[in-house]
Amino acid sequence: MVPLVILVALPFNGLNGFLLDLLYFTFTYAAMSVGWNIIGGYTGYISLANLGFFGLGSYVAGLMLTHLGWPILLTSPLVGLLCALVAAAVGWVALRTRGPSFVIVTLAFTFIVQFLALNLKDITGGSAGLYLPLLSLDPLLRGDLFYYYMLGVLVLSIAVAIGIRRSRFGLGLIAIREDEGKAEGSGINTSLFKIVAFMISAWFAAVAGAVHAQYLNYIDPDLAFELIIMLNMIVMTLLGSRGTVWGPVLGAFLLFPLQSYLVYWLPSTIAGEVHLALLGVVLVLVARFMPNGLLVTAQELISRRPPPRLETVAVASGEPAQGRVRRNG
Amino acid sequence: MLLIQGLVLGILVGGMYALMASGLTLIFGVMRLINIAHAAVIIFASYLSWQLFIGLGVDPLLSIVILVVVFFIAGALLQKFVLSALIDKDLSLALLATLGVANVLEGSEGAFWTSSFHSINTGYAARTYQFGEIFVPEIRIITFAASVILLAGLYVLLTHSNLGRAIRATTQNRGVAQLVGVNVNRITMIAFGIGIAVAAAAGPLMGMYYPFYPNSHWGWIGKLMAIVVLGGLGSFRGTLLAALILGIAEQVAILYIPANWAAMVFFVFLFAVLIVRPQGFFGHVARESL
Amino acid sequence: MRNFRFAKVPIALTVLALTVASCGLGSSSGTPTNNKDIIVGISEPLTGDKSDIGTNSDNGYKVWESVVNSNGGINGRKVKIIQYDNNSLADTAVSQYQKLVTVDNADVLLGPVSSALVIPTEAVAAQYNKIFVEGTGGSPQVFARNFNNVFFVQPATVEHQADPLVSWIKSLPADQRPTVAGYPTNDDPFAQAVIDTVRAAFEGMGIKTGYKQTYPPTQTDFTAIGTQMKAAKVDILVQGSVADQDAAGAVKGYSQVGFQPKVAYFASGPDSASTWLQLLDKKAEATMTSLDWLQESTVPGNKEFVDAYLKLFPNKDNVVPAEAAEAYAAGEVLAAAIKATGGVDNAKLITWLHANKVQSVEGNFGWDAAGRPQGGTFDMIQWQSGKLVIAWPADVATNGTKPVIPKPSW
Amino acid sequence: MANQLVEGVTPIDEATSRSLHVRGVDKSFGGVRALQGCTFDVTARKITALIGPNGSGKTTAFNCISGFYVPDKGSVMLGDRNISGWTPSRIVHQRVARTFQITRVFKRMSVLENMVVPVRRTGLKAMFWDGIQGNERDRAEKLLEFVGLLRFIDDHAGTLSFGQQKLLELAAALMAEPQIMLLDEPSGGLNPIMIDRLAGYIRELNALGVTFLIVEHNMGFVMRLADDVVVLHHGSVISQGRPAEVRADPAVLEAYLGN
Repeated sequence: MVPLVILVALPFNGLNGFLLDLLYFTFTYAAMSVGWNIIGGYTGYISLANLGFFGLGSYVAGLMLTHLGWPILLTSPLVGLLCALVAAAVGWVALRTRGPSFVIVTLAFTFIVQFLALNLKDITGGSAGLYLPLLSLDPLLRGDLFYYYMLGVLVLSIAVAIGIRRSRFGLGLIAIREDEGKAEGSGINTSLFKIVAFMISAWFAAVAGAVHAQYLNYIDPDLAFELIIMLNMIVMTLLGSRGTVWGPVLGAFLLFPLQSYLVYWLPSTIAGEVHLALLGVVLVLVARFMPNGLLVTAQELISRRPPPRLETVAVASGEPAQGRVRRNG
Repeated sequence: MLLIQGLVLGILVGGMYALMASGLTLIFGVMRLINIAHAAVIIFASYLSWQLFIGLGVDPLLSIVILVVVFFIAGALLQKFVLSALIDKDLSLALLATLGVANVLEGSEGAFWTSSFHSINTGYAARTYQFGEIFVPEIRIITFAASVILLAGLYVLLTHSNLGRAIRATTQNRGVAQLVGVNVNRITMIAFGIGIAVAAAAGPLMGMYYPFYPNSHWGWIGKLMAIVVLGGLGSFRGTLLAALILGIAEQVAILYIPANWAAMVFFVFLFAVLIVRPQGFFGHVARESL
Repeated sequence: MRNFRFAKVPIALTVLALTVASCGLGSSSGTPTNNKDIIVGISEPLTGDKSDIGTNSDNGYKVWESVVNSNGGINGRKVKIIQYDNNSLADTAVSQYQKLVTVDNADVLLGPVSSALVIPTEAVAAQYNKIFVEGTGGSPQVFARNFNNVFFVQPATVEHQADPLVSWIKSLPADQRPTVAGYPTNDDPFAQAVIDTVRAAFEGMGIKTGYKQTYPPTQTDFTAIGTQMKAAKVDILVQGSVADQDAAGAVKGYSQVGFQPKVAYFASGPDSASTWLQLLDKKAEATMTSLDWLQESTVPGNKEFVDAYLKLFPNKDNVVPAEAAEAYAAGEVLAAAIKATGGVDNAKLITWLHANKVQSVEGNFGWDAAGRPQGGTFDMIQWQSGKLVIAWPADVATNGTKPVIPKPSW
Repeated sequence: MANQLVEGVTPIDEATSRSLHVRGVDKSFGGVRALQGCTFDVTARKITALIGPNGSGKTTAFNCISGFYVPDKGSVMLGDRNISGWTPSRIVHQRVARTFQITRVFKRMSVLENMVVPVRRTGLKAMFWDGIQGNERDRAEKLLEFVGLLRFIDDHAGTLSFGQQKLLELAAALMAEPQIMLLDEPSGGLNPIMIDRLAGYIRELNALGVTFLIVEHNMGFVMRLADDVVVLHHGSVISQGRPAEVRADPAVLEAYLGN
């Protein structure tokens, strides 16, 4: 709870617009990473579609605003829901079969949504993009608004992640990650579980996208589907610790500020490219040398316990833990 | 007439698609890994070939030889020191690693060569042959021929050499291959190297054909994935056929629907295949691992 | 809930670290302003897919800064540019303008290149009521939201770029006039705008539209498009290209399939002097486009600018990119306003610019309420025997040359 | 007194128990025909053994019953319900549990978690509330005690010995309160003492009304345990009956010696 209190309090001791921004982005990424983690971490299916849902969310929300005049900050949960339904359809295609087709379909899905955004000119404005009416607010107030909104979404995402982690649903997802055939054979409706996980994951991406659209007052096919967004979600989750509740949050809070300062530290003519390459390097290194991520690795170091499991089981007394250490060697 | 023109161009471009995709198939075959960095490798090779041409005046077709060797080694090393460890642990980690590699390549291309278009313009092969109404650019014939030759070489390697047999055995069944005394890990490393080398070979050809820029690989990987899925993941013959089909489909489509919709052809096929027949049109019945 | 307990620590630490660090940076990085300097905030795409034009434009701003300061600044106050690279990413650009205003306390803002980056960032400036002068974002959407703080420094908005082409075709005797036009257009707001106006005008003059398609920005293979236009008997090509690459790619594709129009106009491409020739060599002959600015132009201040540019950024064929001129002009306009209002009160600057014309290297013109330039025109240029010449309107044409028609085969 | 035998397993009452009927099932992979017109019965509350030489299609039949394969032809009846083509999970929900030939446990999950995964539960609250509810931990503990693994309850399943993992798989399967248990090579890789224990458990469970179908190589084990024996050869049933009868059947001898 400590961090939450700090974050709620922060804007009051005079954060300037830029820092509000920075934190707003950090929250956005954290929430999306937590969402990605549900399909990518708990269930172990690498989804490249969350970027697609981010963009889809932007457009759906943007169109609702421009055509129906529904304010995005109110509709975003609904937008998330719509995108979750799309996710169900995509999941049905991609998740019926086990294995590699999922990653392909999810990537293709992202391309397709972007493609449609670009080519359905009459609806989306094509490459010219969609420009939204501004929220007429004092800049700082506006900053606060987005700050707290996204903070709320982040808190929600974490709550959901904890809930799932504790629930039988989460148990099933982890079972799927560990051994899908066995899980199915143990009476878990794997297709259904996977699709639901995918939908939840998509919901957060879409909401983030929707809010982002209002934040920029503008959507176009390039910035709604910036591949670096997807890369960030994944790297943050992996770095923090895949499959844990707090890993993605940690990852986001470390990586995002770091990235945005990188631009101000490095000689600007290369910063951008280096930025991308560095993310790639981090991804490779983490995957290769610290696949468990910071959080779990730290926990192992501190407690010499194996990776965290279902909280409800964590009531384990110290004794067997000792025994386990011996057995592990 | 228009249709025939489209067919001709389609076949010519399809040959190159086949070369670009075959490496991806090979890698998937032996490692069950989707190499997301595959197109990025191709583009990277294009850049190097461009650099060699501009800097040292090395003919792009000649540079293929150099690149193949270099990339084979690089690929093998990557597999040995990064991927192999992950394959056993958790395939999805390997997948993410390739995603990382893709971005490293994209980023460094941007840093070295800026992110503007590049294209390899050899002085020669600017001519265009005309057969009645049909126009056939010389450059395309050259790239097509080169692709076919390289593919033929790869095919012979896979079918008529011990290495090839070992690779095919590993592709069909790792366990059994191991039992019959194939050094699976070494074969995997080599096969991955070959896959990357093939991508490298495609690079210069792609660069003579199309302009390229650092993040153009995203567009390509989408196309390539559509091809390998249509061809039935891991099936070499299937990939060749699928590449031709999609190449023609694309070129013909451009003639009849707006150019900006033609790119959709690939994804339509992709989804159609996955819905109708998840194992691909030419893939053997995938037996679910229990 | 072991996870949770464990996680608290790192999270709390991160948050604290983050806030401390950023607050630290927040205050410190606000560059030391002895408040005599005029702080000008700019975010440019120096990396990413807009890096080329971004760098050109950025150099233009640098030239302006040095020229102004070497002339003793504006009203005796030196100009100090704070500039960041936004990696061609809109949200980075947005947060950088936020930073420029809230952390670096920039007095005034100059815009980034490309409409795609101007559209999201102009809104930030508008929220803070900061003046926002930009030289390269001219697509209709830039002005669609009627921000009064935006000023686009080119002789006309893009949709009027090809007006000289239209007037030239009008001037031709009926028998020489092309009859069927082809409009392949890059999927880009700027290119679309140019093409739409031309097409409207041509159809008005009874020139049939034989081909009209948008191609994706990633389009690299133009043979199919060429084949179609050939089949449609197109004899005047008006291509909505966005850069020398897609324009040159198109020319190659067309020549490969033997598509040979009488007139070949490109929204962009032939203007990029040396590269265009490198890419196309003989094929470049008689290709045309329009320019808002030409290196040789004789408008007041242009020579000073060109010399200063080549001094700061010498290059082997002494080329000054148009984006640099556009940026420089934006600087000139801003300076004029500051000089006139005697300060950096943004409200005053904005009202003054709405009321006055300003002479810059881009020409002498003013702005309407939404920031559209008023009262300037483009020139049409053409490659003639390996040289780039102003071919139309006749009164400004380089020593009386006329546009070449029909275009020799490529 | 029966339920004293195995705590955590509620005796299955006569009326509800159903038999399995495999009816003319064909299954082939590519060209290979693994099953042809395979037909046999698994009588309720009995222990049926499925034997046959290697590659005679035992495991294929097993997978057709448990839903991992969809039969090309023929049907699998549970009582009077045709379950062929159902997903494995759906079949498990019909209280038909299985184990795997190569023992499979969720190695990176705790023994307790392994136990609760197969629990039959439906409804949103059940899904999205605590992973372990009501008496589940209690039942799990009883069953773990039954197979003598209680002291490992919080360990990673991966840290158990091979034999222990087999027992865990059995105990976990029991959490689904199965009426019918399909065991694939239960004695495989176990030492004689373990095998005896296993036989004991199976008898006790059978005494509670649990029906068994056991694929087995170990003849001694089978003949000791089974009420009924089904012999597969080249994917078809060549003999079915009491152990004694089957042992005497020349066709069976021929099949085994033939190979």
